[in-house]
Amino acid sequence: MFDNILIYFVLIPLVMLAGVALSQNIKQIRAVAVTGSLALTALSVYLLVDYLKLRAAGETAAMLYTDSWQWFAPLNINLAVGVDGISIAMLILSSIILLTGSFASWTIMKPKAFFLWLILLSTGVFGFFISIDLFAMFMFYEVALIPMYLLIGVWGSGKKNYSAMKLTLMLMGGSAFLMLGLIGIYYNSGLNSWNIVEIAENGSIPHNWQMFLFPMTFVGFGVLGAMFPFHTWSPDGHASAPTAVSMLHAGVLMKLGGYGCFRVAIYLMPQAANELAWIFLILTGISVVYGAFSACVQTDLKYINAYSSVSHCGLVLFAILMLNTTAMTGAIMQMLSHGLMTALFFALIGMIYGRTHTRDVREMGGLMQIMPYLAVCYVIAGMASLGLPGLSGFVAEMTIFIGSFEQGMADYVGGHGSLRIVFTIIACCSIVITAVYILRVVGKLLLGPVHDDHHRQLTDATWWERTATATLIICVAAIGCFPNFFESLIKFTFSPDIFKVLGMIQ
Amino acid sequence: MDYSQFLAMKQEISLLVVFLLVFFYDTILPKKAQNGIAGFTTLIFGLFTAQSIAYMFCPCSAQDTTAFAGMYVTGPVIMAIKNILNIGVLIVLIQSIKWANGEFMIVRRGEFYELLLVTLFGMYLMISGRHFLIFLIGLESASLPLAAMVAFDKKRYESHEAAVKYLLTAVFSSAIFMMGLSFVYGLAGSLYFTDINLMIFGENSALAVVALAFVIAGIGFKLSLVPFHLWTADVYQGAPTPVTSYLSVISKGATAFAFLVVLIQAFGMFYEEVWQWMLYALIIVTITVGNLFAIRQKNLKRFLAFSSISQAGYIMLGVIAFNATGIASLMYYVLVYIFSNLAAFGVIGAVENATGKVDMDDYNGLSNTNPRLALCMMLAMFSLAGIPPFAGFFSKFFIFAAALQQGSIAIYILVLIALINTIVSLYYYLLVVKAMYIKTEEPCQIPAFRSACSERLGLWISVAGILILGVGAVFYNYLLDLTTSMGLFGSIM
Amino acid sequence: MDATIQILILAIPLFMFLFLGLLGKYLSHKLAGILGTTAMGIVTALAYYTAYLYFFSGDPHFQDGTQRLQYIVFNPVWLEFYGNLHINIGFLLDPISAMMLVVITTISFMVNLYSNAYMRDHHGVFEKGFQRYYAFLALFSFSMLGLVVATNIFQMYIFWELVGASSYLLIGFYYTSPAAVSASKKAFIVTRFADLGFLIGILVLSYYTGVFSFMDFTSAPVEGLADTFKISTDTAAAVLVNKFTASPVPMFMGCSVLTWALVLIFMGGMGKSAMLPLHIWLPDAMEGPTPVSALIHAATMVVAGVYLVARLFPLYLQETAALEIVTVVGALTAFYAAMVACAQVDIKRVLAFSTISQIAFMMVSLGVCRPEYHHGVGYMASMFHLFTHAMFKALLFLGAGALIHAVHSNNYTAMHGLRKYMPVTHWTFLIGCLAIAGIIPFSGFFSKDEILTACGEYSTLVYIWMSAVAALTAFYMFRLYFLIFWWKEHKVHDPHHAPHDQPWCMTLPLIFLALVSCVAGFIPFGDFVTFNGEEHTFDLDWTVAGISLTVALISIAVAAKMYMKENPLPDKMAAALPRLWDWCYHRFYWDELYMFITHRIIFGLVCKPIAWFDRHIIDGTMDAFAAITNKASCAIKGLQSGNVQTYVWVYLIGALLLGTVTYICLL
Amino acid sequence: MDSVGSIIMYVIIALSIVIFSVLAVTARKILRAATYLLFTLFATAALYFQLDYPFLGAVQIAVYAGGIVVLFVFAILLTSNPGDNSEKLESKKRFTGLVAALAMALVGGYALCTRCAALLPDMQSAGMQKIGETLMGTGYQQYLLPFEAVSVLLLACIIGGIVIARKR
Amino acid sequence: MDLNILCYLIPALIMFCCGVYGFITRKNMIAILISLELMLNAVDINFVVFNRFLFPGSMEGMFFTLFAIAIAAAETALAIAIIVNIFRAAKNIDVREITKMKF
Repeated sequence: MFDNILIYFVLIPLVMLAGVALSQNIKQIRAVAVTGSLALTALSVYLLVDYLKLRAAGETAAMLYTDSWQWFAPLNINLAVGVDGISIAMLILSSIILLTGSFASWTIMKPKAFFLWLILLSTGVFGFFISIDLFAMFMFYEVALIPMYLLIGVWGSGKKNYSAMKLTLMLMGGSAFLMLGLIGIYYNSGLNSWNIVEIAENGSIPHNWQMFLFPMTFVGFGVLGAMFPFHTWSPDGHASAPTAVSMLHAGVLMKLGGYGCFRVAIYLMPQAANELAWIFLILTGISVVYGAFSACVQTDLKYINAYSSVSHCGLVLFAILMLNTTAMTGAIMQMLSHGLMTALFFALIGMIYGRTHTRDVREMGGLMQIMPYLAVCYVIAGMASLGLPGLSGFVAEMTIFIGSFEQGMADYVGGHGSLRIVFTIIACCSIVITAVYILRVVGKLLLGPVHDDHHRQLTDATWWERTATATLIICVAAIGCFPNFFESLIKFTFSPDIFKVLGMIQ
Repeated sequence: MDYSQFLAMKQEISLLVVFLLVFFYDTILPKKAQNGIAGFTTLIFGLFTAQSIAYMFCPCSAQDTTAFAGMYVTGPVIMAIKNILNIGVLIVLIQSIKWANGEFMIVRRGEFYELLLVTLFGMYLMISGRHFLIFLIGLESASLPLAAMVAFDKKRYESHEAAVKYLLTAVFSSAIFMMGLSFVYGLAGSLYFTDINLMIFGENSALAVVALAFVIAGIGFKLSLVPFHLWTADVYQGAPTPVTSYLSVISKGATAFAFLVVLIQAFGMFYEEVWQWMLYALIIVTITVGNLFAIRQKNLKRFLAFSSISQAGYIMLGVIAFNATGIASLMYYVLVYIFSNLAAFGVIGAVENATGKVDMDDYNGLSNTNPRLALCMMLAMFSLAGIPPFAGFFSKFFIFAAALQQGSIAIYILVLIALINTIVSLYYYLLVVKAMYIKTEEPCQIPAFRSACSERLGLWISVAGILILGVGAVFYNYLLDLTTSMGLFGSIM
Repeated sequence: MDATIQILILAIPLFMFLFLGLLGKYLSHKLAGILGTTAMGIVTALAYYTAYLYFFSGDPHFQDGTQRLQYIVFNPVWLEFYGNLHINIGFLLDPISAMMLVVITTISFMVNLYSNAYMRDHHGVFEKGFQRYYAFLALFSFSMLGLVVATNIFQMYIFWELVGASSYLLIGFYYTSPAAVSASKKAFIVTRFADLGFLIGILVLSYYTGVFSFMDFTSAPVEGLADTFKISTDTAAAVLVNKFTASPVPMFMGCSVLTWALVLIFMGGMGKSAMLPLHIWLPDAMEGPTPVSALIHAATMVVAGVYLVARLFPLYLQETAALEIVTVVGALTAFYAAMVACAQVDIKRVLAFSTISQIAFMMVSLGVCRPEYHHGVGYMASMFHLFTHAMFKALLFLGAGALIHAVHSNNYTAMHGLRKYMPVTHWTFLIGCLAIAGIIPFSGFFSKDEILTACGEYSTLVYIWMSAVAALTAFYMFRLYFLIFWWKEHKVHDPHHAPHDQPWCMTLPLIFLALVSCVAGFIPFGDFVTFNGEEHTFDLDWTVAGISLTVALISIAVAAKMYMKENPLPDKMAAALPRLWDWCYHRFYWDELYMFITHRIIFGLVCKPIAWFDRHIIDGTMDAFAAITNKASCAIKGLQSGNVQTYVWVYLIGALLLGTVTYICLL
Repeated sequence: MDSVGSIIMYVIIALSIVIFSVLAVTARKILRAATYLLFTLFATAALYFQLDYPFLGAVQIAVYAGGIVVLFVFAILLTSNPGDNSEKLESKKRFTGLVAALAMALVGGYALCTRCAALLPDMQSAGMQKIGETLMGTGYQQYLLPFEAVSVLLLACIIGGIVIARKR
Repeated sequence: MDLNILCYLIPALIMFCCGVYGFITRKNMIAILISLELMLNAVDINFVVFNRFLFPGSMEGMFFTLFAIAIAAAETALAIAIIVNIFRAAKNIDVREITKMKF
C-alpha cells in the first residue's frame, strides 16, 4: 500500500494532523504546518516531474499510478487512486495554497484547533483529487466540506453564523444530489463498479439514466463550483471566512466542483452532457457575466472577490460544457489560475483587513502610500484577474474563448443552434466588466489620497505575509509566462480522455 | 411435546439467566452488598454479550434453526441482530452506572435492571418470533416494563407525565395492532408468518389493506414513525436519561428489525407489494416531520427524540429496499446509530448528572469548559448527520445505496427527498455544534467538571465506535456477507 | 540569421522593467534614470542597426530586387490551442515594423533622456517613484516593441494589452491625484472595451482561417526561404486555410464574416487610436506626466490602431466595406477633434485632440488606399505621416512639457508671451507647429500632402473634408502657439523664478526632434514602405500641395490675426457662435454621454439591479427555503399538543388514512 | 337456518354489547362507566359461550369481570377527589372523538363487509384435555412458548407495578 | 334467517369504536383506561368470531384471545399503578392537565 506515491497525499496530512494535535505551542504548530505543506508541495512537484517522464516514455493509460485496495468488498467499493494531468495540476495547486495559507494564518488565534480543521479540510481535498473511486471521492469531498463550518463559525467575522450555516447547508444540498447521482451511476453503469476509469472505459449507462444522473451530478458539483443560481453561499461564506479558509475555499474547494463536473458528470455521461449542455451553458454563461456585474457595485472587498470568483468559476464550468479539448484545457488552466489568483486576493484582503479592520472600500483609500508591498501585490492580483498577458488569467481565458468559439462556430455552422456562440460572446464581455470592477477597487482602495488618517500608522507586510504573497505571485506569473508547459501537460495528458468523450458523442 | 426445543433459544435463555441472577442479587443479598448491583449487572451482561458474540462465530450456529413448529427462528443473521442490541445495551448499562448509583436510585435500581432485561427479552422475542402471538407478547414485554422505567424518576413530574403518555398510547397502539391482527387472522386463518405469507398472496381486499395498515401502525408506534410518533418527544424528554437512550436506540433498533421481519416474512407476498407503498409514504412523512420538529427544539433530549424520529425514517429505507443489501445496511445503520446516539446521550447524561442541565442554551461554550465532552458531542452530531469520515456517513450512504438498488424512479424520488432532508437534519445537528463551539461569547453555564469513570468509559466506547465502524470496513462487510450468504429468504425471511 | 540583436531589443527593456521594478528602490534616483536611459539608448542603437540591415543591407531575406520581404527572425511557440492555432512570440521584420522600431526607440530614448530632468522639481529633487517611472517606461517600450514586431495577431493582442496596462500605470503615475487615477481607469476600460471587439474579431478570423499568423493571412511564402514572405494582396495566396472562400461565403447579418472580423478588429484599433466614439480616454490621459504623453499618447501607442490596420491591410483590401468604415470613422474623428482642439484651454488637451485628428488622418489615408489609386499612395502616406507625426508631435509634447515645467500649469492662460524667456522651447515649438500645419519644407507638409493626394484619388468629398481639417489644424496649432508665446507680455513677479529654458537633457531632445521634423519630409518614403512591399517613388502632386499650403497659410494668418496680440476678437467670435463654442469647449459632450451610459445605465440599470436581484431574489430564495422550513415547523407544532388524546387521534386517523389511501390507489 | 332461540340470544347479546359499550364511554360518573364496562364484559363472555367457547367465556368472566373491573373500582376510589367524579365533555372533543370513531367504523365496516360473509359452521366444542394439550404443546398451533413468554411479561409487569406504585 | 359472521363482527367493531370515542373524549384517565379495555375486548371478540366462523378446525383465535386477556390484565395493572402514581404527583388524573411537555 505504501509503495504508491499517491497515498502519501493523504498520509502526510494525517501525520500533520497528529503533529498539530501533539504540538505544545504555536511555534511547533507553525513548524508542522509549514513542513507538512512544503512536503506536500515537494511531493506534488516530484509527482509532476515523474509523471511527465512516464508520459514521455510513452505511457498512454488514462490514469497513472493507479492502485486499488479493497474496502467495502461486497459492494465493490475500493480505495482506488490514480492521477492524470488534471489531478496533478490540482494537487500542485492545493499544496501551494495550503502552504501559503499556513503562512497567511501565522498569527491566528486558537491555532491548534484552526490548523487541525484546516488540515482535515486539505486531507479531504487531496483525497478527492487522488481518488478515482466514486465512493472514496464522495467521501473525501464531504470531508473537505464540513470543516468549513467550524472554520468560518469560530474564526470568521461578520455574520459568520449565518454564512457558515448557509455555506454548509447549500454545499451539502449539492452533495445530496451528488450522492443520488453517484449511486445511480453505480447501479446503472452495468458494471457494478465505482471505479471511474472502469466505468468510463467499459460501462454503458443507458441514455435515459444519463439524462437523469447527469443533471444530478452536475448540479451537485456545480453548487460547489458556484454555478448560478446556486452561488449565493459564496459571497457570504467568503466574506465571513478567515483568510486562510477563504484562500483554500476559493482557491481549492471551488475547484472540486469544476473537477468533479468534468471527472464524473461529463466523463462518465457524455451523451447526456452533450444533450443537456444547453441548460447548464445558459446557467454558467449567466454566472460569468452576472458575477462580474454584481462585483461592480459591491463595497466589501471580499464580496467583490467572491462575485468575481462566481464569474471566473462560472467560466470554468462554461468551458467544460463546451465539450471541446481546447475549451476544457482552458477550463483546467482557469481552475489553476483562478485558484492561485483568488487565493492571492483573499490573502491580501485578509492582510489589509487585519490592519485596517474594515473591508469596506469606501472607508479606505490611498493604501499604496501606506503599505506599498501589499498594494502592489493587490494590483498584480487584479491584473491577473482581469486577464493581463504575462499573468495566468489571460492564458486561461484566451484558451477558453478560443475553444468555446471554435465549438460555438462549429455548432452554428453545423446547424446545431447558436447558443454556444452567443454565450461565448457574452462570456467574452466579462473581460471588460472584470476590468471595470478590478480597476474600481484598485482605484478606490489603493490609489488616490489617503482616506483615513488613522491608517497612516499601519505597517507593511511582515515576512510571512511576503512569503505567502510572493509565492503565489510567482506561480501566477509562471503560468502566465510559460503557459505552454502547463497547457501541454494538461492537454497531452487528458486529451485521450477527452477524445474518447468526444468520440462517444459524435 | 418436545421440550428440547427450548435449547434453540440459547440467547433468550442466557438472557433470562442474567435476569434471574440480577433478580436474586437484588432480592436475596443484604442491603450492604446492593451497592454493587450496577457493576454486577453490567459485568454479567458484558459476559453474556461476549459469550453471545463468541457464539455467533461458532460454526455450530451457522445454520438457521427453527423451533416450536416455526414459531421461533434463530440463525446467524438474527444472532447478529441480537448482538448488535446487546452491545447497545451494554453501553447503556455502562453509561447508567453513575445514575443508578445515585442516592435517589438506591431503592429501585435493582428493578431498573430487571425491567431493562425483560424488555430486551421482549425484543428478542419480537425478532425471533415467527408467530404473531409471540410477536405480540414480545412487543408488550418490550413496551410495558418500559413504561414503568420511564416513570422511574419520581422526583420529576415530567417522568410521570411521560409514563402516562407512553402507556396510554402504547395500549391504544397495541389495541389497533391487535385489531389489525384479527383481520389478518380472519384472512389467513393462522398467525404463523409463513402461513400468512402463503394465504395472503395476491390479496387485495380492503380488509387486507386495512389490516396491514393497522399492523404497520402498531409497529410504527414503537419505531415512532410519523404519524404514530407523537408520544416520542414527550416520553424522551420526561424519562430519565438512561431510559431515554435505551428507548431511542435499543427499543428502536429492535423494532426496526422486527418490522423488517414482519413486513417481509408475513406481508412480503402482498398484492403488488402494498406494504412498500405504505412504507414509502411513511418514510417521507417521518423524515420530514421529524426534521421539522427537531429544528425548533431547545431541550436536548427532546431534540434527540425528533432526531431519532427522522433517523427511523432513514432506517426504514433499509426495509423498503427489500433485498439482502438492505438488511445488511439496516443492521449496520442501527449499529452505527446505537453508537452515535449513545455518544450523544452519554454526554447529555454526564452533564445532567453533574449539573442537571439539559437545554441547548446551557451548552453554549461547552467547548471552553469541557472540551472533551464537547468533542464527543460534536462527533456524535456529525455521525448522526452523516458526515465522513464518521460512521454515520457510511451507514447513511449504504442505506441509500441499498434502497436505490431497487432502481425504480419512485425510489429515486424517495431517496432524493430523504437526501434533501439530510440538509435540514444537518442544520439542527450543527446547531448543537454551534452552541458548543461558536457561541462562546458568554461564559458557559456548565462549569468544568470531571465525569465519572463509567461515563467516560461509555463515551470512549461510543466514540471509538463512531470512528472505527465506518472506516473499518470489516463490520459492514461482515454483515453484508452474512445476509447475502443466507440469501434473501434465509433465516430472517 | 542571428537573432541576438532582435532578442536584445525586446529583452533589454523587459529586463530593465523587472530590474528597476523589483530592485529600483535600492538604487539611487539618479542611477535609475541613467540606467534606464542608457538601456533605452542601447535598444535604440540596436533598433537602428536592425532597420539599417533591413532597408539597406540588400540581404536576400529582406529584399528581392525591389520587393521588400517579410522576414521572421525568431518565432517560438508560446501557447498552443488546436490545429494550427498557436500563439508564437516572435519578431517580424518588414518595412512597417522596421520603421516602427525606429520611431518607437527614438521617441522612447528621447523621452527617457528628457524625463531625467523633467521628473525633478526646480531644486533638482527627484519625484517620488522615479525608479518606478523608469520601470514603467521600460515596460512600455518592451510592450510597444513587442507589438510592432508581432508575427501573429495574437501576439499583437498580447502586447496590445500590455501596452494598455503600461499606459494605465503611466497615466496613473501620480496615483495620489484622483484625476490621474480616474483618467488611467478610464483609459484602460475604454481601450479594454475596444479590445473586446478586437478579441472577437480575432476569434472570428482565426476560426475561419485556422491560423493567427500575419504571414499566413497576408503573405505568400518566398520559395527557398522558409521564414521569408512576400507581402501579397492576391486573394488566392493570402489565406492559407481558407474557410472564407468556402462557398457560399459565410455571411452574418448581411455582411460577409470577413467584414465582420475586420470591423471588429478595427474596433480594437479605434480604441487604442482614440477614434470616435472611443476617443474619450485620450484627453483625460493627459493627467500623466508630460513625457509619457509624448511617448504614449502622441507618438507610439495611439498609432497602434493605424499600425494594426496597416498590418492587416491585405485583408482589408479584400473587404473594402471595412475600409469604407475606416475612412468614415477617420474622417469624422479628424474633423471632430480639430473642432474641439480649437476651443481648449489646456495646452496638453489641445495637443491631445490634435493627435486624435492627425491619427484620424492616417486612418483616412489607409481607408482611401486602393492599389489602383496611384500605386496605393494612401498606405505609404499613412505610414509616412505616422513617422513624421510621431516626431513633431513628440516634439510638441516635450515642448509643452518644458513649458509646463516652467510655469507649473497646463493652461495657456498662465503662459502668454513666453517666447523671450524660453527661446529654445519657442523655436522648437514653432517648428513643430509649422510641421503639423503642413508648411513646406517641414515634414508634415510632405506626409499630409500625400494623404490629401490619396483622398483626392478616392473621392473629392473626402479630399475637401480633409483639406478643411488640415486648415483647422493649422489654425488651432497656431492659436496655441500664439497664445503661449505671444498674446501679451508675460508678467514676472519674481525675477529669480522667471520661466527659463530647461537643462540640456530636456532641450537636447527638443532640438533633435526639431531637426528631424525639418528634414524628415525629404525621406523618399516610398522607397521603404508601400502597401505591397515593392519600392515605388511617389512624386509630390503640386496642385494638391499648393492648395493645401495656401489653405494652411490662410489659417495661420487668421490665427495670427486673432491671437498674436491681446484683443477681444476671440471672445467676440465665441459670443457670436455660442452653441458651437460651447459644444467644442465641452468636446461635444461625449464625456457626459459616457458618464450617463456607464453610471446611469451600466451601473444604475444593470449592476445595481443585478446585485439587488442577487441579494434579494436569488439569496432571498435560498433564505426563503430556510424560512419556509421554519414556518412549516411552527405551523405543525400544534400537532404535538401535549395531550395524549390528540396523539391517539392523529395516530388513528393516520392509520386509517394509510389504509384507505393505499386501497384507493390500488383500485 | 339458526334456531329462533339462538337468534334471540344473539340479539340480546349484541344489543347489550352495543348499548353498554356506548354507555361505558358516555356515562358521567366514572364508577358507572366501570359498571357498564362490567356488563359489556359479561355480554362478551355470553357471546363466547354462545359460540361454543365455554373455556374462554369462563376465563373472560374470571379475569376481566373478576379481576380487572375490581382493579378499576379500587383505582377509581383511590384517585377520586370528592366532588369531581362527574365530567363534562367539551363539544370539540366530542366532535373529534366522533370523527375518529365514525372513521374507524366506516373503514372497518367497509373492510369487513366486502370480505366476510361466512355462516356459522358446525364445530365440536373443544374439551379441556385438548385445550390443555394445545396450551402446553410445542407443535404446530400449540402454545407453550407464548405461555412461557407471557409469564415473563406478567412478572415484569408485577415488578414494574410494584416499583411504580410504592411510595419511595 | 341465518346469522352471518358480520352479525358478530359489527357489534365488536362498534365496541371498538366506542373505545376509540371514549379514549378521545374522556377526561378521566381511568375512563380512558376503561375505553381501552373496550377496544381490547372488541379485538378478542373478533378473534373468536373469526376462529369460530372461518377456521373452526383450529384454536388459534381462541388462544390468541386467551393470551390477549392476560396481556390486557397486565396492562391494566401497570396502567393503574402509573395512574395512581401520577395522582400522587399531580393530585389530578385529568388527562388534559397532563400537558406540561409539548411542542
